Amino acid sequence: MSDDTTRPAGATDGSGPVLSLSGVDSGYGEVQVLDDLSIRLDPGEIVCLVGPNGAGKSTVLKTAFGMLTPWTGTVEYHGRDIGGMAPEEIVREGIGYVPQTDNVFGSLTIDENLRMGGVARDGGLDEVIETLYDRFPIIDRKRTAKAKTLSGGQRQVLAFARALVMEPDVLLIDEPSAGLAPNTADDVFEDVQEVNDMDTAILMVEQNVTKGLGISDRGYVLDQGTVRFEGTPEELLNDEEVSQLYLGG
Amino acid sequence: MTVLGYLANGLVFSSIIVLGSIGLSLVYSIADFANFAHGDTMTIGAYAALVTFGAVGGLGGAVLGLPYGFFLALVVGIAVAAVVAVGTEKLIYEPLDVDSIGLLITSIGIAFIYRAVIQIRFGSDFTRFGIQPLRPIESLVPYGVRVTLHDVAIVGSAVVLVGGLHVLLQYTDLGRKMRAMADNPDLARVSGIRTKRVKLWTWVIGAGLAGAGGVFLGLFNQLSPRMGFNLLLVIFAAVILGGIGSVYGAMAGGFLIGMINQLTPFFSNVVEALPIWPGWLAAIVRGLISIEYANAIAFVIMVVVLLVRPNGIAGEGAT
Amino acid sequence: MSLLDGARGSLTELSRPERWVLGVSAAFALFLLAALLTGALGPTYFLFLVGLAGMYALLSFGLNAQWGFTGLINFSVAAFFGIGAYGSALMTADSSPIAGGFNPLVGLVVALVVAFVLALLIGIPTLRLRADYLAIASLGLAEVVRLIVLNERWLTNGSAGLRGIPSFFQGWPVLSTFPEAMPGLRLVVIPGSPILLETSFWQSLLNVMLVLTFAGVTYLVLRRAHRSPWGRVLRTIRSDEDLARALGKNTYSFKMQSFILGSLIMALAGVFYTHLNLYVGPGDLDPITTFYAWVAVILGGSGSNRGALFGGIVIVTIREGTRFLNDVALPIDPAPLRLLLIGVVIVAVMRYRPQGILPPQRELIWPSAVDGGGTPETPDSGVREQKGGGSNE
Amino acid sequence: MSEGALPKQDAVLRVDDLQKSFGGLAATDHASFAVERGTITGLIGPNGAGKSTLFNLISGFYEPDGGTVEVNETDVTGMEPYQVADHGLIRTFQTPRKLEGMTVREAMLVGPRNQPGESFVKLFAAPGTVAERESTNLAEAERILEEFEIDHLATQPATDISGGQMKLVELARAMLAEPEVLLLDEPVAGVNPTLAKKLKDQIRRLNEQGTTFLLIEHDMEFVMDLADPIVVLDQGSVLTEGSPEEVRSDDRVIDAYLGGGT
Amino acid sequence: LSTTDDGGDGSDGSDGGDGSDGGDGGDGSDGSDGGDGTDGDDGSDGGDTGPYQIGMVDSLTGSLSAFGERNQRGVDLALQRVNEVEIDGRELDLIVEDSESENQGGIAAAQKLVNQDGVPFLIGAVGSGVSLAIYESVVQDTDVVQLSQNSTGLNLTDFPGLLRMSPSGRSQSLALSNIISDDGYDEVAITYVNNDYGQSLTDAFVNAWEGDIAYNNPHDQEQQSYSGVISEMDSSGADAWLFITYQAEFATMVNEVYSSGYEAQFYGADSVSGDNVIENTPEGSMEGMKIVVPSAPVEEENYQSFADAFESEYDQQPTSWAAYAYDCVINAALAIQAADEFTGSALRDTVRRVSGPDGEEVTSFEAASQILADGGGPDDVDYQGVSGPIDFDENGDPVGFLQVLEVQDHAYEGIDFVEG
Ligand SMILES: Nc1ncnc2c1ncn2[C@@H]1O[C@H](COP(=O)(O)OP(=O)(O)OP(=O)(O)O)[C@@H](O)[C@H]1O
Ligand SMILES: Nc1ncnc2c1ncn2[C@@H]1O[C@H](COP(=O)(O)OP(=O)(O)OP(=O)(O)O)[C@@H](O)[C@H]1O
Ligand SMILES: [Mg+2]
Ligand SMILES: [Mg+2]
Repeated sequence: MSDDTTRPAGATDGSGPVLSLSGVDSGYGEVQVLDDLSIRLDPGEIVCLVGPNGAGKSTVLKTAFGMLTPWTGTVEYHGRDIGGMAPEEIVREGIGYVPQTDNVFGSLTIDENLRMGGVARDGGLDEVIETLYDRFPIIDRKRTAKAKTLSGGQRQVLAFARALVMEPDVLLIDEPSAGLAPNTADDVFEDVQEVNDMDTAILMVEQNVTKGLGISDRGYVLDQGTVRFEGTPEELLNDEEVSQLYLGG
Repeated sequence: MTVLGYLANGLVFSSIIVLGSIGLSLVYSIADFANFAHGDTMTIGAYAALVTFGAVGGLGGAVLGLPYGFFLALVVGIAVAAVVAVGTEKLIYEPLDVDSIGLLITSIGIAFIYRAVIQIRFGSDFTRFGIQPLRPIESLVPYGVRVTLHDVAIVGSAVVLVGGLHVLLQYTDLGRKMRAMADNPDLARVSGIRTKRVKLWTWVIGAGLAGAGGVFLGLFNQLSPRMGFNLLLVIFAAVILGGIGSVYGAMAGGFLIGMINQLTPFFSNVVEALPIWPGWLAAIVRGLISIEYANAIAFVIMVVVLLVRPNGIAGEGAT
Repeated sequence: MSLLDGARGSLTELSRPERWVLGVSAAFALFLLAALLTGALGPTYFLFLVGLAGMYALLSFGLNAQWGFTGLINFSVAAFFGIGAYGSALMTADSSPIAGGFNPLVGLVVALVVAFVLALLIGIPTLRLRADYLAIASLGLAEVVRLIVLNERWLTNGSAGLRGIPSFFQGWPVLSTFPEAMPGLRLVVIPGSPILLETSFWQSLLNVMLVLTFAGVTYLVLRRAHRSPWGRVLRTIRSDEDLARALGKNTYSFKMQSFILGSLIMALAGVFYTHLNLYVGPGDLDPITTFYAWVAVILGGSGSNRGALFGGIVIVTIREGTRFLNDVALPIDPAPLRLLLIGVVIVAVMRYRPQGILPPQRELIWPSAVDGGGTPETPDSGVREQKGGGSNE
Repeated sequence: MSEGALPKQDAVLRVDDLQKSFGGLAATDHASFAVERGTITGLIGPNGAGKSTLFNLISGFYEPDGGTVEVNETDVTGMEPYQVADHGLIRTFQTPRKLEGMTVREAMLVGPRNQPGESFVKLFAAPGTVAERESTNLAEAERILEEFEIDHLATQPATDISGGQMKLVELARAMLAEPEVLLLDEPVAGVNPTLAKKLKDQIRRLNEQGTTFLLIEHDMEFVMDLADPIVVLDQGSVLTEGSPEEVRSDDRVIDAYLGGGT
Repeated sequence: LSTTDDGGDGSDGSDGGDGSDGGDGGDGSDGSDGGDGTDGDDGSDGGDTGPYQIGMVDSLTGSLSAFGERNQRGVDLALQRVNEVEIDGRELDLIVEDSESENQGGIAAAQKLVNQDGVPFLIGAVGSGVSLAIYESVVQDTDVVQLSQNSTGLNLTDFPGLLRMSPSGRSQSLALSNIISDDGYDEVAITYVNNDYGQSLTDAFVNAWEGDIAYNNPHDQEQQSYSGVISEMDSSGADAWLFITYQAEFATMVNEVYSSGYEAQFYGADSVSGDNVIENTPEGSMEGMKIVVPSAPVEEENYQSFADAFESEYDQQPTSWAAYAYDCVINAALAIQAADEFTGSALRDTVRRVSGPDGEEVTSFEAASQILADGGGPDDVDYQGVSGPIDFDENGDPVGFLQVLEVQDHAYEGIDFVEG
């Protein structure tokens, strides 16, 4: 998988990025989606990926999370190559992932969903879950309800909470605010920030560009599988071309 | 025979069906296909126990009319069935890139292979464990209940196994992981569940229970290379009746089907006694509710139950 | 012959696996031809096998119209097959306890009508419900039909079965006496091993013509239906019934149509079987037929008509071809060996051709409508565009 | 509750005292409102307010516990979804539906209603008509795909597209059905803002051509721009309805839904 | 590529009958009594030195595979016997095809044997239904000789062209009816396996039986439990229970009767007997049961030597199914040796005569073969089989001996003989 892993394993000195993709080609079956793509996530950052539908944003997250194996290029976590590692192992490394669709276990209760989020934890599961209930009252009210009875927005919150049970180091989130009521979306963004404040680096895909970029430290604009622009939120939002083409401005 | 007697017979038969149907249902929900080799997995368990029992013999004492050696054989039967199933999963199913119906067809091929191998090794004739059959328990005969200590052992062991499974599913993480996997395998991996491992455990449990069912079937009746296959249709009926993929449903379905199967003579007595009008209808009904239609009756009842309880008797097991 | 039909068009339009399948089929056909010419394969036996393949092809056409098109899980293929066989036999056989002696065409019509009624009866309560209802109800139906045929002697002769069945063409001008009228032929292709064509050969030839007619007509009907808007609704139901309902399709009615169509085709296979084998018994309703029909459809490729046709051929090749295993001396008991081999072949096909031998074409739009808009896509990803992001500049 | 906020002469859809509960939870709780012909009516409310449930009740997927639904003056309560669709009402789903084994444009072609080719008999009796309609439908489908900027996906498998693209296909297909009333459940959730803008124009154009819309959407910019009036749902019943401005400044709405931010 | 018309019917007009060649319009059975002339077409393989190939359709898999297995042992033994001696210096080769115990499989198997391998002699099949199916769809209009090894179904009698080695079940049913009433019972409960075999024997029994029938119901093969059936038999009140079924099913029933504590006098038709039943049922569970089986007089020398050879080979007592199959092969071999040529019509002529009542009674293939080799004709031998004297009557049924077995000390003891 990796052609040149020069960095020593376990280099966690905090200077380098926590997660980086460099020169990655990836896709589904024989269909290539990502084309020589490079992005990085530094410690403590929130990075937002934006771009048109089908640009490959979700594919970036899937490749970083081992759901897809990079065809070429490397995926590094704290300097170690994790390209091609299975997702269930990557979770144990400290990366969490919230998928865009199908992100809850419909036939399990809310409580069980959260427990499933913590299968790889060593202990302290109950405490974490309680704090999550405190933080998200919208699901606290329905602890024993089957997740398939939740409304679209409730599901989104549950999925987010599920990924937090592991207290990950890096969180990959695919469109957290999609389908959320404005006030709930605000809550989620606040939560993202809060999680980030506890030293979790976050790589997020978001179509709600104003809010998404609003809480981010940096952003990438993806189109057709490659990075078209990179910069601070201000830079991106103020760039005429970017705004016109991608941000609906 | 009294109603009680029929019920007792039904209970014994149900125990075996239940063991078969649980495994089928588990595999269905986790590995996501209807395993047509499940019946033949039962056969494997039975023959493994036969070989073991032949080798170790009685081993001294006995409980419930069964020598200790039989229990050892039972354990070996369970283990061999589990090992064969796990081996098949690793060798055949796991490398396959097909949908669930493709897996189903593959399992038909696997069933043929299992059966052929057993027939090559043991011949096609029937045989029994070398255990002396028992007379019915005297004290129960006055109530019209004619069961032997062996029957008690079958029901008892089945209860223990099913109870154990219940504990496993409800009070361990494995059970929850299995349900999560059944629900959404991709998300299960994303959550950190080692799905391959869970799947292997599922095979171990499902095939192990099937193996136990096979051993009991051999004790209850006899062993032949087609024994498990012949039971497959009934087991399928039980699983569907219980609500596909629901383990507790499969238990209930297996119980019900086993009962219905054994209660047909009783039904026909009841129908005889019913005042049905008009006469031709009575003739038809009586003609149809008779022993040669026993299997058909079981199926018809099953369909009726489904029409009344659309999700199977266990409620909303299926999704 | 039929293969060429499925894969007609220029070779270059075929995907790699399709070419592979075509190649293997051609090689197989050549092999058969060589075997026929050298006398290694008896022509009468060959025709019997072709007839059998045709029969299985019909069965898998029928199941494909239900499962492959609409996703209806029917486990009573054997019952509909049996209804066809018995329906026709009861009308035409001397030994029929109820009617008998009618022209086989009457048998054909009666068989189809009975199958129609039965399909309706089982469809009405189950097709409104979730998909597995049909599965279980049909499992039960198969057993009920089998037991009735076995036990109701006044109706079906019970376990003795029905015999004295005429050939399908009895009472037809010319064809009814064709086999006897044909001279015995002696063809010498390779000196020393002449090929004899006698009455039984001509009879088999007639049978083959019959099944080719049945299968040919069925194929043409299904092919048109499959790529029509009608077929598209069925495929929508198969994948997401709620969506079809939301778009205003009466899914119950569509499912019923597909179920009945499939059942009629299965009954047609039964009618042919009756006049091929001239004997039917309750054993012919054994669930094993259902098994093999399913295997044929899946091995052929669910949802694909040419796959179903191919599946029929594959089943016969597997089942009857393994008989030649006997010719190889082996140290172990040969009895279950064939069973073993059938198992291995099934597993191997699923391993190496997981989507079936000839999966459906990727896109099925009414042919003339797409004439302008590019040719239908072929099933393999090799021909798809390389870049997912596409070209939206 | 807010009966009579608007004149009710030409309601193409009327929901009256509709109720539906799941277990103990009243997902729809005596909800009443009407959609005037020719409007784009917005339906907003917090997550779990019962908006999608309401769609399911209207379109015949759920059987209401009480109350009635009228489409075009016909009582459609308790009808099958396809019958409701026959009365001119089509809905989309919040989570896009995937069609396996079809290409995107095939999946689109399921949309048009009453295609002659959907009759088995006509396939053989009148193949010409079938072919003709099929060609028109195909052309129309490709045109809409182009407008939605996903024409390059036309021959892709309908399952192998991105989440946002699926939403677009869902919307495009519903448009092909050419309904009188179109119920859209969060059409632009997950759709890129630039494209969402174009969709807005599409919807507006269709509306000008006579289609009435009932639109669930959480994207306030989108819905406030497009819809008038807006119905606000909370805990299964109508909290208020009115013009975007009225709704936006309603304290209860801000409290329950909009939050301080916007 | 040359095409020649073989002149069709003209060439074999000599025998005056139709239906001899190619089965024109045929009722093939006619051929059996007429001495068909030679058939020019097939003469070509007369001079071969390779083995004579004949075919057999057997139940190698499927529900009757246990019978197929028993057949197979007899077949192997018989082939050994034949090939020790050889037929005019040529070996006998038997191609065995599997019927899967089903009509469809049986027909396909026979199709292959007849139309592919071109065998003129076909042994088959086990189940009566399958035998008939094969006859009707493959054999009927051809010259091929079909000899069923195991079918006892009554309606095979209606097909004179279809020979069988096992006697019709009618004689068994009559004998059973007599035995039961001689034992002093006037009421009987019957259960039979729900197929052609069980049904037709039961029908014959019911016709012959003068007393009451308290219970008469079929049961399906290969069920896991028959407790419903036996409990109904018990509550019918009859003390004599008649079982017309197969070993596996019967053994299940016996065990269930035993462990339910029911008591009754058992009777059974041939297929319920066997070492495997004895082995797999408890001591005393069938004490006093009477079974009627077709058999050669067991004390006779040929049976003894057969039984010895069988025991040394397979370490168990032969079953009647092994004996039938054994006799089928021997009979076929003799028919081949006696015939002028290796064609169906020639064999059809000799097959009955080599074991028919005319001629010298011999009890082994070797002895019979010797007579033929010494210039004897088919009528000079009367092969006495190990399953009976093998004299086919005009319906193709053998005139069999029946032996009455009684279970004593959990073993079968012959107590009587009945002429079929
Ligand atoms: N399972 C799949 N198989 C094949 N191609 C796929 C698959 N999923 C997505 N694609 C293709 O890959 C490309 C990128 O998809 P991806 O899901 O990464 O887009 P995205 O940027 O997340 O878009 P969106 O904002 O719509 O979610 C798309 O063109 C899509 O057609
Ligand atoms: N099938 C069901 N069974 C049980 N409860 C349900 C079911 N469907 C919906 N609910 C409940 O009904 C309430 C309303 O759900 P609905 O999906 O209508 O909300 P919504 O307004 O569409 O929310 P969102 O904006 O998040 O999609 C929720 O609390 C949900 O949990
Ligand atoms: Mg995405
Ligand atoms: Mg919703």
